[in-house]
Amino acid sequence: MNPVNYLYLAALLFTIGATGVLVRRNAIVVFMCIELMLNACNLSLIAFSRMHGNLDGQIIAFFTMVVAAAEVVVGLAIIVSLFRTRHSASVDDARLMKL
Amino acid sequence: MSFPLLTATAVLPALGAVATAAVPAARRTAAKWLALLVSLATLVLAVVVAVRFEPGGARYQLTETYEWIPAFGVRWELGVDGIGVALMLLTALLIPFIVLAGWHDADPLETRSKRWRPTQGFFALILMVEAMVILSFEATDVFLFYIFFEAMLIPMYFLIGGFGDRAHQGGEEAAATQRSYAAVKFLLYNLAGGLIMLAAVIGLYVAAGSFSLPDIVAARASGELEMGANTERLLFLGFFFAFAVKAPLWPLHTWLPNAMGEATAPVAVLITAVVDKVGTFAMLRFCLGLFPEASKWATPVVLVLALISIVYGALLAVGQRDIKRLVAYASISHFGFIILGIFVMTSQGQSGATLYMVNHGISTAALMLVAGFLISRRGSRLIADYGGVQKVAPVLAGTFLIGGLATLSLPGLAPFVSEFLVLVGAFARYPVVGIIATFGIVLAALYTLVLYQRTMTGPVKPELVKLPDLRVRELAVVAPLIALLIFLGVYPKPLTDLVNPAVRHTMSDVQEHDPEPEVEAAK
Amino acid sequence: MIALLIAAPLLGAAVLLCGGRRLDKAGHWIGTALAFVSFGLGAVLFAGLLGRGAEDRTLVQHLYSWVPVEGFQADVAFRLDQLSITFVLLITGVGSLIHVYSIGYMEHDERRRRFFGYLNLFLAAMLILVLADNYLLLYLGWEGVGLASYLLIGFWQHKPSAATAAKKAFLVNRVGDMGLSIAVMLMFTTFGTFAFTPVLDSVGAATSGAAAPVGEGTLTAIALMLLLAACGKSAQVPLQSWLGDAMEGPTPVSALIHAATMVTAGVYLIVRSGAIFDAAPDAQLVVTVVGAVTLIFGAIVGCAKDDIKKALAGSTMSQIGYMVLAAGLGPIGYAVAIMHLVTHGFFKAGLFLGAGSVMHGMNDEVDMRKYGGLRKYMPVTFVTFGLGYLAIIGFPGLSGFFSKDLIIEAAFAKGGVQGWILGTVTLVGAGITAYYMTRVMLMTFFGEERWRNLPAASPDAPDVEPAAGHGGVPHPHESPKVMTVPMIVLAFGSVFAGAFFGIGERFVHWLEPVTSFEHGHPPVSALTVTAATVTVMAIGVGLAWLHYGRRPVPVVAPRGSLLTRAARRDLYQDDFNHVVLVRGGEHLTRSLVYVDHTLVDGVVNGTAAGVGGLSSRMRRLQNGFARSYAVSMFGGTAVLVAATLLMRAV
Amino acid sequence: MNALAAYSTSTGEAVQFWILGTIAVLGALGTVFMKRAVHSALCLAGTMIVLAVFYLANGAYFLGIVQIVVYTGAIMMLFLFVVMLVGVTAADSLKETIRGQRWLALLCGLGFGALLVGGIGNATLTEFEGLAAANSGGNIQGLAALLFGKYVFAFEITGALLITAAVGAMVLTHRERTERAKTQRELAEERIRKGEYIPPLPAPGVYARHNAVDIAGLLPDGTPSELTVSATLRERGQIRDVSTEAIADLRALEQRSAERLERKPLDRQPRPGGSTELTRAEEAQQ
Repeated sequence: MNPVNYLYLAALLFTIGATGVLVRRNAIVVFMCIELMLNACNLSLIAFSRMHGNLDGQIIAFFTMVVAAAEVVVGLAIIVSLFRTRHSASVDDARLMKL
Repeated sequence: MSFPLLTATAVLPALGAVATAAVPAARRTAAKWLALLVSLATLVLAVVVAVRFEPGGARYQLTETYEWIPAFGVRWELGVDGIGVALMLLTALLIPFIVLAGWHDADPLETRSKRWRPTQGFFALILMVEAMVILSFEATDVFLFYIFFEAMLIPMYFLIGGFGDRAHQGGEEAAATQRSYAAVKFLLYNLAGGLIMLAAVIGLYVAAGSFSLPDIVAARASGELEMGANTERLLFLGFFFAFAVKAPLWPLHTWLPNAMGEATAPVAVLITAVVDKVGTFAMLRFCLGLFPEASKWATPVVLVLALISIVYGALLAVGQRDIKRLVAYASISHFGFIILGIFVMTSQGQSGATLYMVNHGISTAALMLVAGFLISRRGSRLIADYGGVQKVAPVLAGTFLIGGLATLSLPGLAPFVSEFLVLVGAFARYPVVGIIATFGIVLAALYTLVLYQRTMTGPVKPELVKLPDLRVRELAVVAPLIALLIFLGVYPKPLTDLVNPAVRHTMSDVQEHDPEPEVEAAK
Repeated sequence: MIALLIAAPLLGAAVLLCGGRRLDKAGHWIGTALAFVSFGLGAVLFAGLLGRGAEDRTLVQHLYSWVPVEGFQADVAFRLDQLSITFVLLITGVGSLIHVYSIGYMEHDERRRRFFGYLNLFLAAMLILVLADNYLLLYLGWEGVGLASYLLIGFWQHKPSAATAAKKAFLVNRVGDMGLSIAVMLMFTTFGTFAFTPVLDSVGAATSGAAAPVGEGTLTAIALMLLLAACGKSAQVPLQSWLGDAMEGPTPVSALIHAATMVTAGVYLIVRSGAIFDAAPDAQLVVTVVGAVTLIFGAIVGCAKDDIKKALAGSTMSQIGYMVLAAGLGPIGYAVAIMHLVTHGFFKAGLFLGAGSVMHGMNDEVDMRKYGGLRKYMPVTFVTFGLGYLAIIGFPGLSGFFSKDLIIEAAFAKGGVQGWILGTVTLVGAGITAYYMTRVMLMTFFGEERWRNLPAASPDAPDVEPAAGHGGVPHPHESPKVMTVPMIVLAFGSVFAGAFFGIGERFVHWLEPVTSFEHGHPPVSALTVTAATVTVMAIGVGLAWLHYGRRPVPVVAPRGSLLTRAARRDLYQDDFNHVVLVRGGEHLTRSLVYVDHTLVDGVVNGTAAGVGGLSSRMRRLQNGFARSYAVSMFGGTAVLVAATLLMRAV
Repeated sequence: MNALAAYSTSTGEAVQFWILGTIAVLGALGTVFMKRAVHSALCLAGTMIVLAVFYLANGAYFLGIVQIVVYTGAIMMLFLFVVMLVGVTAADSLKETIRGQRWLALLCGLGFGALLVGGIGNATLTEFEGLAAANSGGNIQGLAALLFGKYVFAFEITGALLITAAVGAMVLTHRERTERAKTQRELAEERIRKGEYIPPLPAPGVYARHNAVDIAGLLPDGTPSELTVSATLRERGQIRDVSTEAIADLRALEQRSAERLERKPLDRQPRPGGSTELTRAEEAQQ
């Protein structure tokens, strides 16, 4: 098997995640889909790391994880406070961008 | 390094603007006095500049150069030639009158209003405009000029949109709507022009590698800098469009009647007598200086547009029902003359155009400010609401008449000299153009006299019986302007001495010579 | 010295107009005094000129450089020579007399101070006009008198008719001014200057072949443009329409400006520019034609008007027609034209002052049909007016006889068919002059006293001056001394000036160095011409006597013949102007306003609306759903990736 | 041979890839399409564990473990907490409300995926170096060397980011009291003043079987009273209505007792004295 398949898998997962972001309304699920995309990226990074024979890709993946963690923390906090004020976790309900 | 006189002349009103804006809300009157003092001090500085300027000396004098954005070669580069000095003087001269004329224009409706700040804002904005305009007359760096050319739109926008006539036939609401319409129109027109100019400014930098006007002109003259004909024409069009909007030239004029109609009279004067002059000034300095060949290439079209402006503006002025709009259209006609004078490429035409800028500023200021006093008394801008004013307010009517006569270029008043020079200059090169333009003087008489007849003569309208005559403050505004009109009408030599050398330089920029007379007259 | 001449009335105008109410009491005295000062200075200068040799009588005073621009030098310089001093004396002399007269005439007007201010302004401007040493300065005076005329015609501004008349006068004059400015421009492009001496000299040099020739076309153009200017100022056809309306002004104004001085400025201009006209025979022909047409036109109009001032205005037009015609004849006519101008200044001013005096005594009634038999009540007025009348119809021995006779002779002397035609026209004109002037005389001073049994009021009288409407039957009375004395002085002038000037061709020789003079050779002898003139005059008087002396004059004007009706309406010229120019102009401006609003502005507003419409469409895309935006971002990313890949692939 | 080895992996890894890859894709699809957030979270957790295995397989030992511990362990649990907070049973409607959104999303997704796949396919990925050399000193040591050497600034900044995120989360979720908390006395007084509901709120669950908080107590006529359930659950709509169940049970009980007591089956004739509590409850149900 060619290890490039990992990249195909990563692309697939990424696309699925992106589509999920677009079609789901529940903010939590949207968030999970974003995590899925990040993970897909990580997978490709790690595959790259293996291809190039150095650890930089892994380092980047590591940073991605950290950033994702931070993002999740803040994002979920936002969701919670949104839910508190609006009693809904639907992204469509937050429509202040349209006047 | 000597004292940076030019910078100081511009920075003073700018600082004054900040200081005026910072005056506490309750001390309105102090703010007004401060603004007046600052404008007078600026006038003193401008006079010093004029005195220090030697008409026979170098082309640009009192120059200052500081590095500003070295990465793009943008420099704080100031310098004045005779034309710049003349227009700077005009600006510095008019602002005190504008301030004085607008003394009560931004007062709160309830006099006891403690937290009313727009008064300060009004005067601060006027001073800000003054600073910008003076800088645009001084800047010899194209980029620097562009910045002030555009930046003056911001205070002007607020002056037009924020302070209109108290009196409006459609009520306060309609006044506000039309005012904001006028302000937005003003802004959009000028921004559009400015953006195109920005593109041309960048293009110029690409083509010439410098923003410095004297450098580029010198390089072009010595042949070091070759510009393709097409490049030059495109750049010229970019610059010219912006200036034509500002000037304004037909068919880009429609913002002016709106803006002048809706703004208060002093602001209207600021627009037409001061700010618009930057447009015509820049045509003379930048269009002709930077792109002589393209200017000559465009001359036929520009002349036709100028002629249309002259006749069209005058005809429309005849058809107006609103005093201020009438003056606005008259100004369009006059700007046609100025542009005509610039582009006929004769010394007489260009000297005339420069004098015209100054004289038109003074005469329109006189006419418009008196009209403003009249309007503020009656609370209407419609000509039909007036009649017989001279019976009840003879001084007001008299000054209005003199302003009107100046507008129609009566010999003996300043605008005549300039208008005649423009006509002669035009006639010398293009007789037909000169003759058509001459029709403008008949039409000017028509709209002025019709206006005077309808408002000032005839039986007194019952609403006007108690109309007060000019007050001391108002007389203090008008009388010096009229005195100046008469003085410059009979003795324009100081001004022509200032302007002539600059015109000679411009003529050599475009490499044109005056047409020789057919016969050398017996001397 | 010359400058002082002008400065005196200018000072008066400035003081009186800026002085405010404090000067109301003394204003008229200041104005009059300064007019006399000016006259005195003029007399002194005249004496000085007399003391010099005939060829040495041109003084130029260069004050300062007015408009110095590259290649264009206009100076404030005055030129005193025989021609201008003649005018100076006429202007200041008649002007001073009329100042005196006005003291009485305007006594009850609360704005008398301003009236005198305007009069002084007029004097100053007129003096600048005649003393200027170049065409541009002349233009300054030219427009200055126009302004003064505007102010004075519209002096009773509260009357809409006066305001309209003033505006009309100014506008029609502006059309003429256009001609003057074009002429100046043409001179500038042709000669590089527009000072009198170089221009006229080089024209002379060019025509005599001493210098490079100037195209005759150019000279003709210059001459025609000057003629246009002259037409405007001197109320010649086709720009004559303003003069009749100008009678809305106070009568002294009509006398000074619209009879004696300003309207003759056109003649001055033509005579002054004689060299140019001499070099352009075509233009000269046009000048004579204009003069001849106006001569007849004015005379016909004068015959039909019932308003005494308008009848006199018609007469003025006609008389100036004579002068223009003479001026068009070239060197044989210039001096004669000026001579008629001066004598006309005396008698026409006298006539107007007389008319003013009549109006003064008749509650400012101007309709001659409501006069009649006034000689008993106003003897002084009657006598002075009568002398003026005799002068104007050319009664032998009086001044009009000399000057008019010379013009008729000169017209015949033009030679050829032209000469015969012009001569006949002038002769016929003399007859008509006699007719309408006799008519005026008879209707005013003779016949029954029609004013006694007038209907109580005449509310439909269109031209009632403001003091009118005291009601009741007027009580004709003689005017005060301050008014009659100037009339008497002018009557003296009307009687003796002609003889003084004419006998021995004194006047002609005085002017000769400036205008040049040559004797014409009329195809018939001078005596024949004189005889014919007198005959024609007698016929005119007789006809008028038949029409107005023998039978009573109806108070209400009869319908009259077609010609009478046309003449009452100024031969429909005003109607033509109204329909073609005013209406047409109104439509033009209105449609242009519409065009500006809908088309020019519409394009801009349309663009704005288009952008607005587009953006409101686009706004639907901005539905506020973050997911929707995310889709577009995602799509954008996809496009970017595709672009990158394609770039790679290429 | 050597070159070929670089192109391919061991068969074991291939098998593992195909099996686990399928699971990962299924998990991802589940994440997107599951109606309930809990299920989505679980699917995602599955995918992440699979990915962890892949990391390990690719020689990223440290990250594999971290993936399991941090991601699947901590982050996903955080998700679950929030899901619980928001309402675990709430099922989302998958009906699309924005016109065209789903199709556009699908189109973009497919297009993008195709582009990615195409891009990867196009890329000249000739060689796999393998991590043998890089990992020779131990994977963790290698990472550490990089992390504290080359990437030390990024690492520090990441630390700052984490701190910021923690503070941010606290700030976001913390509710500032804008006024003093009311004392019990004030609350009581307020309630009396309003006069809306003066007695204490009823306790939930009137039946012993159902003393869970989400079951509304029944009023005497058998209708459930929402007042008995806590406000949070009410807002989430998570009240379990057991009245039907209870009535059915009651009826069954009555039936059974009637059979045992050999009573006649209940006649449905309304008695003149009025209906029983039960029948009224039934009517209310209908």
